[in-house]
Amino acid sequence: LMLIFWELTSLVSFLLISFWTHKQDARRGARMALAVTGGGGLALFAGILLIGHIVGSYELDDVLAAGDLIKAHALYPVALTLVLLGAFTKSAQFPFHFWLPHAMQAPTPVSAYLHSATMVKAGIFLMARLYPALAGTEQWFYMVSFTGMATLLLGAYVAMFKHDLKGLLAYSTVSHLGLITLLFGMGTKLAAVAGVFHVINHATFKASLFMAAGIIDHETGTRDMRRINGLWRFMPHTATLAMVAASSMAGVPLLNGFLSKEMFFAESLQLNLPGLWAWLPPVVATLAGIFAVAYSARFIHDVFFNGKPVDLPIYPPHEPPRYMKIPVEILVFACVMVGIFPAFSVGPLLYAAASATLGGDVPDYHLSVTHGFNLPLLMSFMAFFGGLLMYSQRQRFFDFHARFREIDEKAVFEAVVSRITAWAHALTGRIENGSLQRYALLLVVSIVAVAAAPLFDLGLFVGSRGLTPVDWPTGLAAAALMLCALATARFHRDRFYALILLSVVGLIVALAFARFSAPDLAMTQLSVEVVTIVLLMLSLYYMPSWTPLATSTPKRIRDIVIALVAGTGMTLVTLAMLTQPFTSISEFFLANSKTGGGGTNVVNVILVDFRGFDTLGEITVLAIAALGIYAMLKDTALTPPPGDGMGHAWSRDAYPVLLRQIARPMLPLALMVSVYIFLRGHNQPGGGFIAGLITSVALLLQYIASGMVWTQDRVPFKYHNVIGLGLLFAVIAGAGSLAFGYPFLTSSFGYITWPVVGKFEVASAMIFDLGVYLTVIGATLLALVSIGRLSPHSAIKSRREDV
Amino acid sequence: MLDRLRFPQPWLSLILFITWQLLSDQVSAGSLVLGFVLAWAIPQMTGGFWPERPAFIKSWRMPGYLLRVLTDIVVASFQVARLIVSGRQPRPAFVSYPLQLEHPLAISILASTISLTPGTVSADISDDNKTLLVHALDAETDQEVIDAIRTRYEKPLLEMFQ
Amino acid sequence: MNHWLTAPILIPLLGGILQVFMGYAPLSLRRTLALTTTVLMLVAAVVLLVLANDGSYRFYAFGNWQPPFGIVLVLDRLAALMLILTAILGLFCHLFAVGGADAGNRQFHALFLFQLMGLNIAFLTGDLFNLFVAFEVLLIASYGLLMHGGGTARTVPGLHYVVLNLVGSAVFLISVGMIYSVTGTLNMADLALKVPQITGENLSIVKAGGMMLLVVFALKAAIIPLCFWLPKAYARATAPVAALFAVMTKVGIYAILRVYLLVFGDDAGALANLGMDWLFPLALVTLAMGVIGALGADNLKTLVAWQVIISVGTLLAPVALGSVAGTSAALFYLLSTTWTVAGLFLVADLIASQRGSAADKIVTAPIMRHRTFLSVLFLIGAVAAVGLPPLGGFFAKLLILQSVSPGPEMAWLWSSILIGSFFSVIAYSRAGSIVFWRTVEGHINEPPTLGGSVSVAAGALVAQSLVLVVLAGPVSSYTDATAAQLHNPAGYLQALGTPMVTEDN
Amino acid sequence: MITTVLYITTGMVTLAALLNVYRLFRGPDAPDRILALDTLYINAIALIILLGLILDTRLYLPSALLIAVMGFVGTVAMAKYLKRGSVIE
Amino acid sequence: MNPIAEYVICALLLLGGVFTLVGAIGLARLPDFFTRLHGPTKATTLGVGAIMLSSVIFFSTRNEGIGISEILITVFLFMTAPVSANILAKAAMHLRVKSSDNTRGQPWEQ
Amino acid sequence: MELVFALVIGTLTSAGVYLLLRARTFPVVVGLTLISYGVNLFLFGTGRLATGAEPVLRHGATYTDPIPQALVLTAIVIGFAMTAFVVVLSLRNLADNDDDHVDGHQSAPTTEVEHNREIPGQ
Ligand code: NA
Ligand code: NA
Repeated sequence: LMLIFWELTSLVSFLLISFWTHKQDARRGARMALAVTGGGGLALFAGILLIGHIVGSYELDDVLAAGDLIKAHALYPVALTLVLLGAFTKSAQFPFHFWLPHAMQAPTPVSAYLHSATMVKAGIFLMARLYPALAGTEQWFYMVSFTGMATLLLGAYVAMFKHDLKGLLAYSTVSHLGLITLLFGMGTKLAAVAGVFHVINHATFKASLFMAAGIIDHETGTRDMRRINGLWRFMPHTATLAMVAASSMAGVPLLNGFLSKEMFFAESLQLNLPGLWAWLPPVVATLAGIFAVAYSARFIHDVFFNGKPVDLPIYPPHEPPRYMKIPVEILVFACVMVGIFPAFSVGPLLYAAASATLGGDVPDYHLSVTHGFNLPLLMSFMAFFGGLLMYSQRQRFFDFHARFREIDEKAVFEAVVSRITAWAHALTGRIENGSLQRYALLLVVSIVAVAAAPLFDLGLFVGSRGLTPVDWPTGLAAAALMLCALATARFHRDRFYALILLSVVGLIVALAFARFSAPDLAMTQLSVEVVTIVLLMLSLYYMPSWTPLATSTPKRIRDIVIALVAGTGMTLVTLAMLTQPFTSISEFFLANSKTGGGGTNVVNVILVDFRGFDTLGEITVLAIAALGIYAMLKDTALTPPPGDGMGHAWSRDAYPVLLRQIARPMLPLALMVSVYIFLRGHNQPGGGFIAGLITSVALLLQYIASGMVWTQDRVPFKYHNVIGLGLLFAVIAGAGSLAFGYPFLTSSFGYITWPVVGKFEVASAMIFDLGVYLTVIGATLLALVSIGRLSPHSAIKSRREDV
Repeated sequence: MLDRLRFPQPWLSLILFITWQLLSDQVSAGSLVLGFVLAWAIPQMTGGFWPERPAFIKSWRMPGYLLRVLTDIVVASFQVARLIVSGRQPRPAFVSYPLQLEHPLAISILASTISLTPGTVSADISDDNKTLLVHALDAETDQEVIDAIRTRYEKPLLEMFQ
Repeated sequence: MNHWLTAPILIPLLGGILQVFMGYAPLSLRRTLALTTTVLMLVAAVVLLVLANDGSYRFYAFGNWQPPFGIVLVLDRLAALMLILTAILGLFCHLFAVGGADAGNRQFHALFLFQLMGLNIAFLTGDLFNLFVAFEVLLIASYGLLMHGGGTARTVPGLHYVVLNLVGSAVFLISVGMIYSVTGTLNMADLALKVPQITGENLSIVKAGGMMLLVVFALKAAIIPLCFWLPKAYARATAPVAALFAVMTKVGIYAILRVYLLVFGDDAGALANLGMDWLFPLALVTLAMGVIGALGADNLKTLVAWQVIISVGTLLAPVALGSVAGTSAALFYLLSTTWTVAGLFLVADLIASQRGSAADKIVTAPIMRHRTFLSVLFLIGAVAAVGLPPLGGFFAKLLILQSVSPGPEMAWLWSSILIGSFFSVIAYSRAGSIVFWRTVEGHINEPPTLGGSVSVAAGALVAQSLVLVVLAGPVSSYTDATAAQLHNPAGYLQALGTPMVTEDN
Repeated sequence: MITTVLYITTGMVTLAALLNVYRLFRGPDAPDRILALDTLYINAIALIILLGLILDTRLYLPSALLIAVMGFVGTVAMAKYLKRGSVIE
Repeated sequence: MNPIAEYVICALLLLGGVFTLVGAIGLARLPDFFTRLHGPTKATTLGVGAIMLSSVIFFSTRNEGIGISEILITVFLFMTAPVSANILAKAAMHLRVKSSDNTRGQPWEQ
Repeated sequence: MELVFALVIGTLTSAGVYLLLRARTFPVVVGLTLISYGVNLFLFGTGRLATGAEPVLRHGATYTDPIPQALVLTAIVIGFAMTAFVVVLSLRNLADNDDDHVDGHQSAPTTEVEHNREIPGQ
């Protein structure tokens, strides 16, 4: 749960920083802050999950109790690094410190609250809370303390050279956070107490300084210390408050800053690092102290003294209204109180916080104004004078500092992000280049690759059923089919020729279906074949009549190889499959077709009864395809090429006499045939699909022979409605059984005997087949007539009434 | 009203009736009744698609004409077969045949007959339906082709359609 | 044998047929009828959800034929989950479409309803070939919907989408053929019984068939390397269509879950967990590709389109690992990401409509109207999509991360998901800040006013991530039960024993 | 006796079909190819009838009838494309 | 199956086969398109007609009713063959397909 | 017989796949049709090859498996609907982008590759 609020804070800070949206660097700062803290949050998220995994529960007290279990666990180092990553990014430790100063763009109250007191402290708070669970190991010591040291030094050093008031305070915050982290890193109980103590102190004086900076900004209109000088005269009261707070920051005795800094110095001495390293922490501490004093001195002197203010936007600055100063006064008063009577004022609070952190056993420590004259006191004096000395020589330090190019982290971050996005854009552009060739290639290759392994160990396999001999007409027909298929691929550039070859292939496939005892299939294939030819001819009119060579030769060879591999794969599988023994659920259908379905043509009974739902889906596909085609071509304008690309213009005569005359009788005859095939469908090869296709072809012949307008006037119905009616019939045929409590699509059939005619069968499946019949007609004609309407001549005339 | 119910196109209904018997393979009571119903119903629906119906006068002569055409087809096939088998170079010719028939259906029947019967294919009909372009496979003189068509086919059709 | 099972199929079918007849009726009438159909479908989905929640399987044999001979519908928790997901998504997309996107094509609502019908058949059918027919129904409807709307921008990606799926359908048929040639049956329960007993050369035939089927579902789910058609196709589709398509990729994943846990599950003998070892690395690479794509996106719709691919990767990784917890986490994430992505598509469209010529391009542009409202929607959507707390996306990712047991997979899974989220934070924050904040003075010609229905639809879909947080408890317990049910297919096999309706009862 | 004759006839018709395919490949112009295709359709009718005779079943007759009707419309569509371009206008 | 019917069927079958083959040979060997047009319209059509007739007799003499739907197929063929020949010829003339040199007369300009 | 059947399916698939990978919509559509022929034959083959065993009930006959025939019939009709849609879509593509390129570089200026385009047909 804690994690949620953790992420929430990073989110809120993102919004707040970017409060002043119009300023460009505010946005960038905000994004950077979100990215770093967000990223850290995710690492913490993983860390906590890991710990939860090790301990087995996420309850805080279980985790704290299982401290040694965690430390001993193999995943401990990973978990620790992740958690620390989260803590360091949140509390702006080195190397993740760069986002904090830029968060300063946020309006004053935000930065005061957010960046000095609480949010940034969350990282520290996290370390404090998990201290008993994670601290104490070598890894904890090295990672935490060294990071702390680095941040401490870096923050303090850079703070010195920041001309912006808030910049200085920001980097000083970074430095102090480093200090606290270092304290926690030391591993001793006392250091932890010191850490907690400094957290409290830092919060107080830093908040007051931020508010002071806010007041100065409010009063003078700027925060550039080079222009703000000698404010003492203008706002003595605020000045004094600020100076006290600043000196507490510097660690001047009698103020809270001094106490925790002194404890810090004491702890840095206790660290018993092996050999030479022993000297490192105290030296670093003092150095940091020097820097701290230096920038505090700068804050006091450069702002309130140091001559006249230079072209302030608001001049003369004067004391801010009373209400603005009250919070600063309270905080400064607290600094002084803690400084003078530490045990009395902050003792109990410190004790409670420390015990929470250390899980109860708080070492005895002594809070007093001074601990007498000892080495830490000496170190703070050295820091004090060193700092003043450094400040006085600040000019030389400024030149020294100026030599480093001022790196603006925001610009770096933005550059990195835009380079990533540019790279990503380029990469996606290259991979997803919008070439169907490539996508199709990827798809085919993946299919072949996936099927290669099993087919490879299948190899050329002939099952136990063995091969049956080939009678030579079938062999010749197969050879012709293969020849034409390869010729289609070879001559696909001459489009008309390719289509003729394609029709030959289709014809032989239909013959193959007849040859291997599938009359229904043969008829369906033939009908669909012809309607496809008409469809392709309709569209070829608008296409250039041949395809220029577009792909380079090596690519074509590659495609040929892939095609051959795919082909051999299919051959191997088919051979193996055809020769394997086979038992299937087909006995049921053969047995129940007559008794249960009421028809002897088992394939048709399966289509309209046993698996009627498939057919319902199928005619819906037909209907949708037609509607989609109609919608796509509705207001598309296509200008056909003047001739057939071989140098002949299109001839004027559209409707030859002989064709028109033959079309007249063909329609009724064809209708007779389709009624015949429809009625016999249930018991003999035939059925709704084939009958529907025959009627469609008969009507198509009228369109071809006499043209769109002539035929359209004679067709009384709209094809949309035919499709709708067809689907409706199919659904009604299926739903009829619901009335009797039977499942959807249950068919019923009976026999009626009339005096003259004798016995004939009436089946609900007949209505279903009628639905199929109507949908096929409606869909086929709507699709093909929509293409027909594209042609310039009919487009104009038929604007009036729609199909 | 009644006659509309009767047979708008009597010949077409008859052909359809016979077709239905052919389709259902055996002439049973059921096929007769259904054949009758369909033969009546379908012309109603497709009436519009056959606007300029010819006025048959002597339609009973049609079977005789068909029989003649059939025998000629058989004869023609043997002639063409002999020509193809002999490998002799044929002497093809385009012949423009002046038509005397007016009705488009009559012209179509004539053109079909020409295509089906010996050595000739009707390649095209002029826009004004006045002349018929015939391609003869192997003919000495154009006039020979024209006379054969005139006497054997156009005359009976003229009688039927005039 | 409960007729309610056919409701999610018959309602859109009848609604669609009605729309076909009423092509020329006034638009407002057609819209109300279409919307009532979608609402009815939602009611049916809820009823089925309640029914399925008792953990038992319900079967419905079409034509009263005993499975495995006839086609059977199977209602279990997974099916009910997908139905409710599609019904809610469909309702809001439809609400958005009614706001104006359905102009220009009289048959838009028919296509929309048929699309929903196709989806519902796919989720309910218990027959492999019927699954193929269901795929064809929803594919052809999606082709029509993808091409809906004027303009020439969507033709080329549409063509890619159609051709690739045609190849996919051909391969689907080949796989069904291969499997049928050995097992001799099409009913999935029957297949689950027969697959373990396959021996000898038949094994390699069915293995090849099974793997090719996986490629088909991978194409549907847009797993790398078969995902590159998706960004342009979804980015260029009209908004409600793109939003509805958010569930299209999930159909592929549903199919993988259904077929590969039932037929090629743990106890499938030599063919157990077919292809799952391929799936895990591919899922992670898909995730990475999605993130790269999102980073490189130059407009919001492309960004959201790549987010679809990211969610596919994130979704498939735990499924591929095959643990019950993983599947449950994946299902939870499936709910959250589908609605979120759909919502983002709608929001992106609203933004595009408000920014004049700049549309949804991630460039500087004059300030848009309704900026605060839209930016809040975008923020919620982005946070949910990336998986930052406190929204649904976070919980989903949390569940996924927890579902994996320590080991190399855990390392890979965690790093890719977390790093992926990190970069998507960057991508979304960059896009959001540029679109909403990097503004320049200038005038946008009269942006259309935000219609009520349009903003409600977009808002609702985005708001679901909040709802998911509140209902996290019950939803995750439902997904746990679903995952448990999926992982022991014994219940499903009762399909073969479905009682037939005889004269007496 | 009939069966042997049937096989001989089937052989002859198959050879005829092959010759058609030859013409289809060689045919210098498109009309030659359509003519070859149309004849192929007619040969297919013969083959189907012969198949029915060999198998002694009448199930394939409607298929033959279908080829007769459909083949014609296909040829007309192709020829009209060659001449007029737009098949339906 | 009485012997007379058998002989008639065999004769018709052989006749049909020969004619179909001759039609195809004509198509293959004749010099130009227009001459080739004659082959199929006559020979092949008659060939298929003969096979159709043999099928009629074959099925009618098997005492299960008469099999006459083949006749319809022949009728359709005889109706459609000339039309397809006509429209093919028109297309060829439109494309100015050259007829062999010793052809008297010229095709019309389309 | 089975070997010939398998070779036919293999050839159809190879020709279809080659055409599928071409750079224009027309060959792609033709390729898809060839592939669907191959697939339909394959699906039909799963019921194993049989001569004269039509699944139409008549006394004293053996029957082949009717299921694949029903499936193929459905596949043919669906295939037709899909082919019609993809053909019309390529027409729409022609209308919108007035060239039928599908290999990414829309109507690029005629590259040197296209200069040596063969004479069609021969
Ligand atoms: Na100054
Ligand atoms: Na003649």
